[in-house]
Amino acid sequence: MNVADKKRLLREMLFARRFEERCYEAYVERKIGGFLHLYPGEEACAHGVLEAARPGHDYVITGYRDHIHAIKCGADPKKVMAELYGRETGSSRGRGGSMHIFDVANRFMGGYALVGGPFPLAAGIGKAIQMKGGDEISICFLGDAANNQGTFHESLNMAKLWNLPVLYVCENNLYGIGTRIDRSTAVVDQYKRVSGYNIPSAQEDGQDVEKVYKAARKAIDHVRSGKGPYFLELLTYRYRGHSMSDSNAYRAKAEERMWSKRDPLIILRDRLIEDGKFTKEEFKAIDSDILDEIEDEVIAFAEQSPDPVVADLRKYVLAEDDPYVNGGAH
Amino acid sequence: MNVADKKRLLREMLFARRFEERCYEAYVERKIGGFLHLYPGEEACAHGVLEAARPGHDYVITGYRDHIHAIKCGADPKKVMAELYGRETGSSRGRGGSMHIFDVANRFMGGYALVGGPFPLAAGIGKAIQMKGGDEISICFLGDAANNQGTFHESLNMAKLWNLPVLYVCENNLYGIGTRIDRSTAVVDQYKRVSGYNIPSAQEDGQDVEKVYKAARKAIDHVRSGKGPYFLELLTYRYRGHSMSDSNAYRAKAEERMWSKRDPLIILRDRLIEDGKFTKEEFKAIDSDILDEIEDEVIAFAEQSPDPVVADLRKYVLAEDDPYVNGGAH
Amino acid sequence: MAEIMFWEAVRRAQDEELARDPMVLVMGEDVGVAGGTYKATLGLYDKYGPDRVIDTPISENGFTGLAIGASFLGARPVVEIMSVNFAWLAMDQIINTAAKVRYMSGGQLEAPVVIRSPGGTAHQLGAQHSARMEKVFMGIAGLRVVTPSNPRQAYGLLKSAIRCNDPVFINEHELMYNLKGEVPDDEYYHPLVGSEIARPGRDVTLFGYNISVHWCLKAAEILSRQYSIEAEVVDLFALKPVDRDGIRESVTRTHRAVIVEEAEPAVGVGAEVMAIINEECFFELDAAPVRVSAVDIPIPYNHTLEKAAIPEVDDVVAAVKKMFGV
Amino acid sequence: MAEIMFWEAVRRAQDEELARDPMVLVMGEDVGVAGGTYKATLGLYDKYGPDRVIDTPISENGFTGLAIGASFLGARPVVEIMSVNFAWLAMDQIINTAAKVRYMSGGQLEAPVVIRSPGGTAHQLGAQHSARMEKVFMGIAGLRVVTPSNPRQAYGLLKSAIRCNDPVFINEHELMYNLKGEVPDDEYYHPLVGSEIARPGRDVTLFGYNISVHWCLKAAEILSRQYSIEAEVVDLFALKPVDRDGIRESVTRTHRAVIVEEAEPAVGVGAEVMAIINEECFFELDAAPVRVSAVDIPIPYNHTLEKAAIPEVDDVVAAVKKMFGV
Ligand SMILES: Cc1ncc(C[n+]2csc(CCOP(=O)(O)OP(=O)(O)O)c2C)c(N)n1
Ligand SMILES: Cc1ncc(C[n+]2csc(CCOP(=O)(O)OP(=O)(O)O)c2C)c(N)n1
Ligand SMILES: [Mg+2]
Ligand SMILES: [Mg+2]
Repeated sequence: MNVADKKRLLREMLFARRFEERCYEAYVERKIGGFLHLYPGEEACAHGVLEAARPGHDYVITGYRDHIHAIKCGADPKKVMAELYGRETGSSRGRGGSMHIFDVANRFMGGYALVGGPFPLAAGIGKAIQMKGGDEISICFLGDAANNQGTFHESLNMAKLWNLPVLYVCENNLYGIGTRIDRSTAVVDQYKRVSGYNIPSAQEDGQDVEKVYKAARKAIDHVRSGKGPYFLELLTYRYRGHSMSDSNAYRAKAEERMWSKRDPLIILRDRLIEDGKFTKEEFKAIDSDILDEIEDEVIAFAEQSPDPVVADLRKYVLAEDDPYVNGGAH
Repeated sequence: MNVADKKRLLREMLFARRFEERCYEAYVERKIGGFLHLYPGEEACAHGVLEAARPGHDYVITGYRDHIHAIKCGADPKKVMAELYGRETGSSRGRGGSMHIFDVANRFMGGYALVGGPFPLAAGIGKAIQMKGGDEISICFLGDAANNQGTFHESLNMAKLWNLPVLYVCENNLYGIGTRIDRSTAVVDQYKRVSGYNIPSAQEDGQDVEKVYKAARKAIDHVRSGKGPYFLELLTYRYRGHSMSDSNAYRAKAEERMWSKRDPLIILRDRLIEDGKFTKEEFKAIDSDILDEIEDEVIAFAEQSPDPVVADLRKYVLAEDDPYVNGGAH
Repeated sequence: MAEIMFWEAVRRAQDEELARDPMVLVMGEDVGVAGGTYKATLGLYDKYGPDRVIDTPISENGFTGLAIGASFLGARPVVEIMSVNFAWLAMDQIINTAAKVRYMSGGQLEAPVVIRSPGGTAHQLGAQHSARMEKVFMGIAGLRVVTPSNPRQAYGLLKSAIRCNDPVFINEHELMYNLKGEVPDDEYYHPLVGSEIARPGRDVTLFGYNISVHWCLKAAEILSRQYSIEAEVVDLFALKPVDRDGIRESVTRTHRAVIVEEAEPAVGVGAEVMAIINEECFFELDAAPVRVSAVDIPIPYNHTLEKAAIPEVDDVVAAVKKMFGV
Repeated sequence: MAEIMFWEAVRRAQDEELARDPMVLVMGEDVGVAGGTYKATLGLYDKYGPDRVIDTPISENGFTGLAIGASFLGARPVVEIMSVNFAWLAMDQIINTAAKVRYMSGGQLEAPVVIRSPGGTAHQLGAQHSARMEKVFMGIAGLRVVTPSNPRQAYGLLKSAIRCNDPVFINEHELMYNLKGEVPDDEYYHPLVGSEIARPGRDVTLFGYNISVHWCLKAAEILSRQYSIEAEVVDLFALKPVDRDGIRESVTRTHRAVIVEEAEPAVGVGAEVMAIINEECFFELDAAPVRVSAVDIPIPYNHTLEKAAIPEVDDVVAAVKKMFGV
């Protein structure tokens, strides 16, 4: 990664941070409804992995904490925000909401709200890639607690059995809602849990985007070269509660402080500064740029977009005018 | 194991073999209906493990291939046969059939027909034992192919997390119906698949009942002493098709011949003979005894027993006269 | 008689039963340290410890099966499934094991497990968090299904469900946990069968359950005030077995029936109640019975669409007005 | 037009579609080397290879989810679930993903997956192998549900299901795979909506689907011969969406309705059809509509009990006789 790349990445991560913080505000203002799961603290995971992948070419799927993954895949932040506002211009036309961002044109195959649901879907995407014969890979992001779902076991077995091009990325933020990992999981090192599937795996610091990038490169090379699935565990931390209705009361303040010292933005920023490539002033300027962009473009777009019309309520339930519903077109 | 024990075990296994063969005939004669899964070839598994356990004290649960496990737990073979005949005197009053033998008085907690279903049930039995504070253990027998079900993963994680007294026994007969293990499972050594749960495990020859007994002793000591779950894999082979509707066409004859040379009865018999403790004549005499017993007692009982009456059709759906259904007994 | 919230009623029932019987246990995701997503287990972890108030891994089929297995030995587990949508993952154990084990063992085993879960359309939770599954459970032989409409029922039904020897599914509602209502100060076990006349009337019966009872009551008010139509509101707190007698008796009095359900109509509670009316008292009917149900679509996120997708008080009023031609 | 067996019809449809389109694939337990429990995939493994005719591990939720994921990219998987009872394990992916993904993505993604499964009460398979789940699928928005009663439908519905862009659940029946019937020699796509009048009549409509169509036809023969009652038999091969117009039109002609289902009545197909009749043409009815259904219990193993638990031709005849007071 050269300096320009690093600066770009820093800007993207800062944008992600500010985007999510703005979502928080919009939720408090009741512009956004439903469940809202934010990503601050974990930015280096999605950014490091997807920087090493080919967004728009590779397929990406994840859970409900999905805004930033979508944006890094190429989704327009305006449309993502509009989705959170429930607008017709939203990435899922206002039907999905925060947990269901989709941008299929950019091969972001969606956020899903059932924990563990994406594991087999990602394997299936891998299967279809294999059938079509392309060099795309399927990337599945999921949390640490999701690994306790039976679909994890079933999917990893099938992925290895059929050598599907799937990269599983575990964003291990140490908690599933309010339950600390060691209270739900017999083996807390997630990369060790795949030993029963003969799938190569690694654990990496999820706060250092360069390290994530390097680990992901290795993983992706493996998968793209046809060697089958790979499992990458990233150690990270979410700053906020699980969702907006969660107060984080179950976490020790000392633990939170410890992690806030390992902020992925600060780590990258300070490294650039130490290397003499960057200044705090530049950083502030970028930040203020981003804040303006979010306000003037992203939020403005969402605010000004129309709601879906009730007349369209029954749209998108079934395919429209599918000839085979009536017995084919002959 | 002393010589008397070995002779008794041999007799029990021979009884098991003849019992199952007689079921086969009864099925062909249409006395038994539904699905019928037989155990010939695998006798050393149930017998070796349960010889090391305390049947009637420890809890046992398994899948649909369950007659012999029930009998070894203490179920009356007459009642098991009557169940296969669908009689009111059957172990499940004719309601269950071959796949659902129950003998709760002997703590045989049943045969279940959903592959993978018993994994969590066995963990739950372990949980209840823990709550009650006894020294019983929970023993769950299941096949190799069952380990691909998500419940395997979920149950093993919970069993270890809460250190439940559960012994999982995998009867690895290399096939799930017509699918050979390496065609369904990325890691074929089943005892290796539990590495992701931090559960001790072992693999043993499932055709040698003495070896099974020894491996099971070690496993059971571990579990009974409060150290948590254990996973024991036994390598075995079923002689017949998966069920009566299966012709075994997918297996190589050479493979079948190879395994028939490792017959668990012959291994034990010949060892006793070699040791000068037993003769072929004695074996034949026992066999003829057993055949008579099965015909004159077991089959006769089943034949002569009455069917359930249609008036009882709605019995056993819900609890009878449960006071709390009407708001308690005060 | 104190006024308490719905969640407090659920909490109190569990607290009392945990205290009474060491074989009672509470299990589910975040029911322990966090006290439950809707506070229904608040404080119980501190009081009864991690072995009896158990935070489970995210393994719905696994921990539900574990609870069922424990119940075989006399444990009385209360399983919270955080949202009923996740129950799809546990249906195998609930239906294939809990609902069938008594029958297929010829009465030797029983599974006295309670599964409680919020199962309604809350606010903008989207398609994967808005399923209403009571209709599915209601179709399963070997299960009991109840669905409280107020704190008194929530408390009393859960108490009885814990003590009853059958598997019981309790359908709660995300939007009702903060609902206030009177609950007897003395311990109280509510029947798991029957129905309650929430408001007597003579002109038409409005059948509701859970949240739709409240819509029915409000509609009945409006109908009485504005149109002098006196609606009887029948609260079907028990869905399986459902109160055939109560349904027949009310319709025999009023000769008209409207069934109000938050769920989509297809193969739902409304259809079943309508079928029962047809079977029990068809010739008592002065008008075609009517269902007021959701639109048959996955629930959308957008607030306006969501509101349009599920029925509300006005829809109940409109259905009755149409029936009376007013 | 050749007479072939039901399983051959299913096999032929898959064979043709596998040949036509390299994105079609067939998956399930033992569908490959073994050719399928009911032979519905016999020989396809040899013809199309292990990558397209796939023996899966016993991981119902996993491989169904995998099929759905593959369908996102244009694959057209036909998933066989060996027995519908095992579908309880896969409901999460079928309902939470396949049925909802089009809606919650605002139309961006679709899941053109076919799930076929035998779902009836066969002979003495016991409680865990005798579930009839069509009523559950019929209640899910976003799915199509069809259920063939003969080889022609089995062939043509599966062909259309594979090509259709919606997820389709096909409910087959263990006891019908050896049923013979004519199937057009030319390729043929059957509509996924509508109903068929299997026998015209004027006095009463017998609604059936899948195996119960045959009971209805036999009952109609007896009724005609012995009681001069001319029953119309309507074959509801499509359960979701169900043919409201067809139901109304037939009842408007005959003024009487009996719905025959192999399943237990509670919240079933019969209830839904009855509700539709009430909604569509209540005042056309000359008699209360009737359901002929199974007894509401888990299915027993014993043959006599099993027979007593599920309806048969005589029960249909008896229901009609009672309706006519003969
Ligand atoms: C099947 C299912 N069970 C439970 C939930 C409720 N739930 C939502 S997120 C979550 C915790 C997931 O934690 P993890 O996988 O670590 O991801 P994180 O939120 O930490 O990113 C739970 C229990 C759900 N959405 N789906
Ligand atoms: C959930 C579920 N899926 C599929 C089946 C069908 N089925 C019954 S036995 C079996 C194979 C099981 O093999 P294994 O676990 O190795 O046990 P074995 O029969 O070899 O003893 C299958 C696929 C089932 N009964 N339940
Ligand atoms: Mg986490
Ligand atoms: Mg096997």
